[in-house]
Amino acid sequence: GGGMGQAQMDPNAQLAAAEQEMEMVTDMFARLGDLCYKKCLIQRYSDEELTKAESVCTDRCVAKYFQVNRDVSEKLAKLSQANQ
Amino acid sequence: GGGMGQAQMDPNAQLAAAEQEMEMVTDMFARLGDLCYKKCLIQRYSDEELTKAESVCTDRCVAKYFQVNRDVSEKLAKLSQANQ
Amino acid sequence: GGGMGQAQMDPNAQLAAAEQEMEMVTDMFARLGDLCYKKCLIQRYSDEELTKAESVCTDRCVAKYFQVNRDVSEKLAKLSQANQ
Amino acid sequence: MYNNYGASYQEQRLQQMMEQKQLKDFMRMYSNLVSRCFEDCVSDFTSNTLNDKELTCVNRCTLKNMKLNERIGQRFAEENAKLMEDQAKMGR
Amino acid sequence: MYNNYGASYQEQRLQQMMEQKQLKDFMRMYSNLVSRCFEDCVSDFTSNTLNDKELTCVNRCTLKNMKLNERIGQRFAEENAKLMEDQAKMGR
Amino acid sequence: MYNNYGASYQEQRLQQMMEQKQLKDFMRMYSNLVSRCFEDCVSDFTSNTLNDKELTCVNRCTLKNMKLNERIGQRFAEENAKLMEDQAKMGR
Repeated sequence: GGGMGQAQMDPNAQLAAAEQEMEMVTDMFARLGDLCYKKCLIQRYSDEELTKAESVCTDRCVAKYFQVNRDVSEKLAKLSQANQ
Repeated sequence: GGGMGQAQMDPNAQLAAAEQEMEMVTDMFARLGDLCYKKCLIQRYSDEELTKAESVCTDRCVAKYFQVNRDVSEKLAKLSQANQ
Repeated sequence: GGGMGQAQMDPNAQLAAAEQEMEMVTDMFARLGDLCYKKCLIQRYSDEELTKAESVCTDRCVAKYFQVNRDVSEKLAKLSQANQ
Repeated sequence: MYNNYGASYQEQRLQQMMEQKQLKDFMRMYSNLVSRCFEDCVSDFTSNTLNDKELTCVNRCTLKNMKLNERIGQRFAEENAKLMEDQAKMGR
Repeated sequence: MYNNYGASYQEQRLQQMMEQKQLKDFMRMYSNLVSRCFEDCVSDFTSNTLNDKELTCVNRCTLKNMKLNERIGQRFAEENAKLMEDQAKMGR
Repeated sequence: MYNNYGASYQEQRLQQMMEQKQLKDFMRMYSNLVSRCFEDCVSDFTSNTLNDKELTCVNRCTLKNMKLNERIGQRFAEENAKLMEDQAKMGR
């Protein structure tokens, strides 16, 4: 096979890394679902529709989760640099 | 190798499907355990025996969980048909 | 390949067992993290430091978790012997 | 990201992996939905069949949570795309 | 469901898979039990050894939850068998 | 425990497995941290950016929980070592 792409990385390791990355994204997504459900689904099931307030809350919930994600990740990066 | 069973399906795919199905059943079972524990184990540990009330509650808890499972599954099937 | 170590055990089964054991340890560790967080992190984030009380609580939390682990494991061993 | 054209075995495996992942994700979503609707809607254990109130609740719970998941999915995809873009700019 | 007689490699793999699954399931049940009994029984952190009340509680918790699991297991198997039967009738 | 010297393939696989495990563990710890700090710190959904109070909280939450994890990790390693020793004595 080829020889291009991802420099010298072993193809099996590439697959494992891709798998790991997908796993991470799905895990984040599942956690986000639980969190925004807890934070935003106030009027549980008086109805089958998301209320306007619940919809807006959900959008902000996702946006804020990504910000927390970025903040935590930057903080950890700084900590690991400080430890070297 | 044979040629019977499961028509043309690739044996590895068959194994993966069987694995997936077992995974699904175990996952359901684990969740059910947590749910019925929360719903039915009222008098925590005054004793090492399940009370009569707790036993009856557990039986109904399992029965009702399967009903919810069936309802959700039928609803999703209808939704996916409506989307095609 | 060798012939020493672990008597007759198939090397693949050995790997699978090692994997299982590591999985178990990590799972315990993750659960312990959640439990001690719930039990000991009282004053959430008035500060970035663990208080003295939180630190002591954490140490005891880990010690007691291992004791529960041992007790449950002995109990299960007895139960399984009684069932034979 | 994985553009080893010609390395068709790898591509096939990746393809297979993604299909299995999709199935697994669907199953996770599904089990989650069942657990959530059971937890939120069922609390009467004086009978072993769902009563009318519970049936209505489960029905609404399923639909409402599917809409919630869909909305979260859309926002998640948008935010994730932004993130990827930012990381690409920074040369990650 | 997987009746490829003669395809012994597949059968062996399936067998192996089921054994690993059983071990994994046991370990999950076990870790769950430890966490549950810790959570329900331990709340005194003024000492680093379990006191008598906690020991009694952990003991009862283990036994009672094993009985609960067993009961759920029985009902689960019955309901699952019913479900399989229904699906077989419908030709799924 | 796995002293098949010469069986280098097995050793290599074990090595690989442990590296993947470490990565997975790190990712689990990381996702946990994000979820915990989100859950504990974010409760205002009148805006779609973190306010100052939330930013401070997330910052402290990250640091404090990293310290908590580290402390738990140390105690866990000690207790685990004791356990292994006891099991070795008993000839398990």
